[in-house]
Amino acid sequence: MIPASFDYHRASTLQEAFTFAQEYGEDAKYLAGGHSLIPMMKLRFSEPAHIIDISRIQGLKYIKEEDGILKIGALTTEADLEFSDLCHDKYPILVDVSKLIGDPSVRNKATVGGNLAHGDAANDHPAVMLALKANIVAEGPNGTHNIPVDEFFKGFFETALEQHDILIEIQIPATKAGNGGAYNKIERKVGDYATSGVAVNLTVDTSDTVVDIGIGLTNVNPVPMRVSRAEEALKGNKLTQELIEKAGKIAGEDCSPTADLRGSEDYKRSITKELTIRTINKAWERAKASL
Amino acid sequence: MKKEVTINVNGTSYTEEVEPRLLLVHFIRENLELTGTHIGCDTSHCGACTILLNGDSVKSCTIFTVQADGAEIATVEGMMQDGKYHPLQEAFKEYHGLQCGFCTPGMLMRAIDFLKHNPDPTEEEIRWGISSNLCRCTGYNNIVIAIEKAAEKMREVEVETVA
Amino acid sequence: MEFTCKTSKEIGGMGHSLKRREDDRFIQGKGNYVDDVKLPGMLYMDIVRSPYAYAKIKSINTEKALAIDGVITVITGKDLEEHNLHWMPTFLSDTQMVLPTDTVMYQAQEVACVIATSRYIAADAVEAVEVDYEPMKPVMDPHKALDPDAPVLRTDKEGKKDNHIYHWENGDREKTEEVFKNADVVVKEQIYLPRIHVASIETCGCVADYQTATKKMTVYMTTQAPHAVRTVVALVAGHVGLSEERIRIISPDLGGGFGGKVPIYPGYIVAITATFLIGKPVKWIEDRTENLQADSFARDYDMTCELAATKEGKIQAFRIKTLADMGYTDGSANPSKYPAGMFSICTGSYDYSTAFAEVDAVYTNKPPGGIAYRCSFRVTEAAHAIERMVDILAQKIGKDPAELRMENFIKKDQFPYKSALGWEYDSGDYHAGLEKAMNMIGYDELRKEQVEKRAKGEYMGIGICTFTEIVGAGPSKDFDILGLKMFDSAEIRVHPTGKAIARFGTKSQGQGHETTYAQIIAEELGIPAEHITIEEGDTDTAPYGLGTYASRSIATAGAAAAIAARKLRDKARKIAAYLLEVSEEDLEWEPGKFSVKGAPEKSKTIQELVFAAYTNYPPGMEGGFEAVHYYDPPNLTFPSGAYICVVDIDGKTGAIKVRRFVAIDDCGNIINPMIVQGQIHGGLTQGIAPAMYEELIYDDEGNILNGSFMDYLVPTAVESPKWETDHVVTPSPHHPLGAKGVAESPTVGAPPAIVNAIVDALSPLGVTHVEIPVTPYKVWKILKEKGVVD
Amino acid sequence: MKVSIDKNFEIAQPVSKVWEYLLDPYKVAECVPGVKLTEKISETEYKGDVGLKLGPVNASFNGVITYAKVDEVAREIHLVGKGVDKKGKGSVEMALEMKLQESGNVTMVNTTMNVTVIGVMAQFGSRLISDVSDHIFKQFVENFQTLLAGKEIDDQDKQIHGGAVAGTVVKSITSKLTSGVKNIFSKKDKKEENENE
Repeated sequence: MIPASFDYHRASTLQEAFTFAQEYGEDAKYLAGGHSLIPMMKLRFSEPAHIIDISRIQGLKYIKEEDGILKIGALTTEADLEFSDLCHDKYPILVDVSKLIGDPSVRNKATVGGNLAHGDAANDHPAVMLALKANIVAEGPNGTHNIPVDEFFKGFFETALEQHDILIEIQIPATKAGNGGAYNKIERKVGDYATSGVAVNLTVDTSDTVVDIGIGLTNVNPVPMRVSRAEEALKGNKLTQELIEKAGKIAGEDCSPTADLRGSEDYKRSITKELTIRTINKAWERAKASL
Repeated sequence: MKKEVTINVNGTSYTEEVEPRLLLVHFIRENLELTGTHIGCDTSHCGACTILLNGDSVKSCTIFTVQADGAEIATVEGMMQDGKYHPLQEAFKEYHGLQCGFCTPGMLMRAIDFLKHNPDPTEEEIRWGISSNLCRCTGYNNIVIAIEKAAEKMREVEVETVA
Repeated sequence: MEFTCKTSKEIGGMGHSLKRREDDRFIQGKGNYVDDVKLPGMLYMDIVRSPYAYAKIKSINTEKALAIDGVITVITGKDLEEHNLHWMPTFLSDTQMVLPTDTVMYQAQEVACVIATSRYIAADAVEAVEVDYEPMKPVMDPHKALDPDAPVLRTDKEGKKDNHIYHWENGDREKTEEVFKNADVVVKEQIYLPRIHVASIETCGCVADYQTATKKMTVYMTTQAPHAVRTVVALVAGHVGLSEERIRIISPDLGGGFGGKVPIYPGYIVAITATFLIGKPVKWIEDRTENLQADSFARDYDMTCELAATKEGKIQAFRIKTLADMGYTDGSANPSKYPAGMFSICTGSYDYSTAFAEVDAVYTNKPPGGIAYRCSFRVTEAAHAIERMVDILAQKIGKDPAELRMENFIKKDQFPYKSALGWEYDSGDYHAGLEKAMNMIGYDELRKEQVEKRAKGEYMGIGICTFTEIVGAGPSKDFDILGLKMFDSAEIRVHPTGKAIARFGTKSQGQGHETTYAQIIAEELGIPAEHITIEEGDTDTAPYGLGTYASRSIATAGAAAAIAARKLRDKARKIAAYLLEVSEEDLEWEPGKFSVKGAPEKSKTIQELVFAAYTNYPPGMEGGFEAVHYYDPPNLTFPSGAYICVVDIDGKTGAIKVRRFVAIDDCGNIINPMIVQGQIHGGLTQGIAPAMYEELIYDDEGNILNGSFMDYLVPTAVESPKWETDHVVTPSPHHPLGAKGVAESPTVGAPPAIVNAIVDALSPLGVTHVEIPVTPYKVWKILKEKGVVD
Repeated sequence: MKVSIDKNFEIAQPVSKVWEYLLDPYKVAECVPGVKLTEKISETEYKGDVGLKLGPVNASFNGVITYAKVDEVAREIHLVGKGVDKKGKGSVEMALEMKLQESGNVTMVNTTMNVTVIGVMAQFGSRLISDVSDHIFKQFVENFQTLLAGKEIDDQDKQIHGGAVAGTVVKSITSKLTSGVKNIFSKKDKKEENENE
């Protein structure tokens, strides 16, 4: 498998990347880790005439808390998340998800920004960021803008990024007492896309009442989706297994999976329900532990 | 349009003009004639092409050579130091962690990176740790054992590695 | 009975876990695989493949491709037709297109080959070749292939009026019918083993190098059977001047084979043709997608199985009717006399005298093949059928499957045992094997745990498989491939200083022949194994042999090595008698030396005797120390195994966890225990793979839907459980070393053990059978059907 | 692989007008994302270029659109669009059967769309084909409604362009859940034939 020829441009600053992007327009593609784009190019499904390598742009690789916000630079690799002490201590959901993306070697190269910017509902970070109610920071030739994650996934393989935009940072409200998150997915084998994946970020008070909740789903909808109705069912209520079961049921109903080699639509709905129940419980366990 | 790249492989620096689309695995195998790094699947699933790029295990079939410009790369050919096997090489032989040998170089490179992050792993952790690499011959049992044993040895003695 | 080593560790004969000789180059990255071969002026070949499963080729326009700088030529079927090279024989005497002249018969079939100065240019040129197709509706379902109105696919065969390839049967139809009519209990099940692919991590390829000056063709090729390939190439291309003495096939290190590197693929022949026409070396290496889409498959047997028994569970008869989907040509490498291979082993490890088996094979629009997946000649299918049916019987009459097996096993003292379908099983102790497996896994405790789990609504299953394998093809009286008798060979040449080189007609793909063969010779001659170099895979130097597949190397070439070494030992005895001035009968052998009976101080080491063979041998004796043997086995060997598997199933999601897997194998005497254990581990993983993960999936339009590792699910270390292994040993009575062969046993035995465990777990729901691969999705569907999940 | 989609939708236009538009291949082509007619072969056959753009994926096809059945009395029309990948990777066929019914000032359109994909796209894109087909169909319906309403189709919507289409997906899901309005694009009515049984 050999990709078609292209011209290569390495940007050392965002500005330089925009200049290349504006010059080559539709014929250009940004390349960060490359683990979504390069396989497509090797299959010659994608034959961009110009590749703009943004992986060397300085200052886009970090995981830090600042002003009550967890900030993740877009060029942070999945492995960076997996081995981040900060994530281990305070954001286990990010460790959960990074450990389930691709495989260990893929995670050394694949970036969080790339995973999101690809706009593929089968990728794992979209669901997690929906659950975490993240804010996506994009920068383009005309400056920086914030995109709430709910507005980011506009459609099928389509994000709110403007043509020359580069996703530069993901912002997540910093974790606090009573907050716990978890991600899990069912996959046919290691490295596969999720048959279904569920991300839950939950905040409870000392009486187990849900103060805040985010639930996102992977690969059971054409577009990464939040299960709003399940969130509404839980929010403000005291958590019980019955309620969690109800939330799971809603997740199974509200997703819109497509049958493929992984299984039928019914199967995916059913396991989404079960996975939602289990993941809420896991998040709850963590939330209680943080109180 | 060709690009000039300078890449350090196993301690030797190489400067060459390459087509941007030249895959790193082909650069290593064909331009540098280091054929220990293999190609098994082309889609980044099998791990036969695993090398260390600035110390991290990566699949060189899914990286363009131009992306590695300025990088330090280690391949299986760089594992021996002063004519001596790396503990992982030794353990793979001792515990029969290979059969046809085709996945072995990639498996070894992956194991180096894995043990760097987790020098005292459980069996389960090793299994997840090498899940990036397919082996069709060994059934993995002995690879897992070899990595366990090598880790033991590496905890005892400081090993100079290519990484 | 355990094997005890007769040689010292220094000599390293049989029974020693010698570290492998080949490993040093592999762990240094210094193996030499086909894609590592680089020759001066080498060109690269890439292949244009058909997107359609069945289509007429209206035209091929190569203009744009030829215009690309660096493209040397594009070869089409029409070009080959000019030299009459467009068809070739398969190993089972069918015919196969090298490149099509008018019709493509499966998706990804080779349509044209581009030769260029680099891989990259060749890939560009493949996209630039314009082929105009007229697609036709493909025949994908083997059952529909036999419909009277199905299109006849092989119009190239004169007079062919349907898609039926062959009917093969064995056993007594009437008597079987009779037993079934009168039986207390009859169980019946439709069992389908889908298409799977070996997916060795190294794909196939070659470097073909024709030197016009010497008229010599050297081909470095991923082949498990280099000699057979040489003969076929000579048969295909002899008329253009490639006669057999001018062809040298070199099979360098192989990155796994498992049968997938037995067939001769069109790519090889086109590369050979290309170098012949151009006069420069041509390299062709397929990528994974090409490999999965077009190379030889395995299984695809749809079997209707019936077992008759008394109400107490005494098995009385077995009947099996099979439809085999061969794809567009019968590309299997079965012995001529047995088009369905050794399927007759389907009567299993049990003592009953009546059986009837039949197989009908059909053409469809799928790629050809038929055996390749670490399985000797349809034994996996046969074992799956009987081992499932025995469990179904146990379930039906409410008997523990272990007990039912124990009661029906052929007894140790019944060997040699003539099976209902005519094979003569050489040896075995099935009771001992199963008992050992049950003790090792703690069978009784597990059954107790299962009762408790079931009471709580949990799904835990215990699965047993006690299979009998049949390997070592085969005796020349009825085994041949394309007329070539299936013996194998060894040639041993010992140098004056007592160091040796031995060459074989087989070809290791990871089995460790360089170590094991040396151990056999060490065992017989007492020359330390480390002083014996083993060479395989070069047709110019090695004696003729049929190659390595179907667990046959130790059974055939291993025996040849032992006998050739014994010939040399006899010569050494003569020299010793001469040097020690005693008669041969007065000499005693111990590994490494002859000594005079009663006077052990009077002795000659093998090294001294070899040296004498070059310096001081008896008058009239031929000098040198060299022997060759072509071994024609008197019978096949019958390894066996008792496997037990424990699974836990998630009642909500259908997820299956293999908790434990114990494998007790009987492969006769063991040459290198470490290597044998490694073979079993690998084979078990290639058993769990089709049982739970792998399957080639086609749709009605002829698309293969999972032609890459993205969807063809080869297990990683996470999916593969920790294997627990041990042995019982019943030596083969007719093999010179008492060995039987082992590599394919675990692939044969693991799938039924796993399926039996899964069915056992689900049996409270009334489940009696599940088709492989048993995925969580399939289990979920059962749970849903039974109302366990919604 | 084959995906079959059955859909009913309403157009707030009289049946005669809808029928007239459907008979005009250039109008139909304008509504199908990525399609551009280039040549009339006969009264019922037209050649065209088809471009598909999805995320980083680009494909282009040589297409032929055929009016396979035109039954004015029954108001039934069968359109078949065939595209052969320009680089030999395979082909796509889209068979669209539409039946119109007048009800008041509104035209009810009963549609069955069968999409058959052969070649590399079926092998690697199987997880996406049914969603892509769904989107193309939705986009066609939206464009067709726009055109009938006498408005210009947005240039972007002439391509297979996730944005607008998926917007409707998100909206329709929301509407399904919150107001209980019948979602015309509900996936329930889609038959899958690629499911691995």
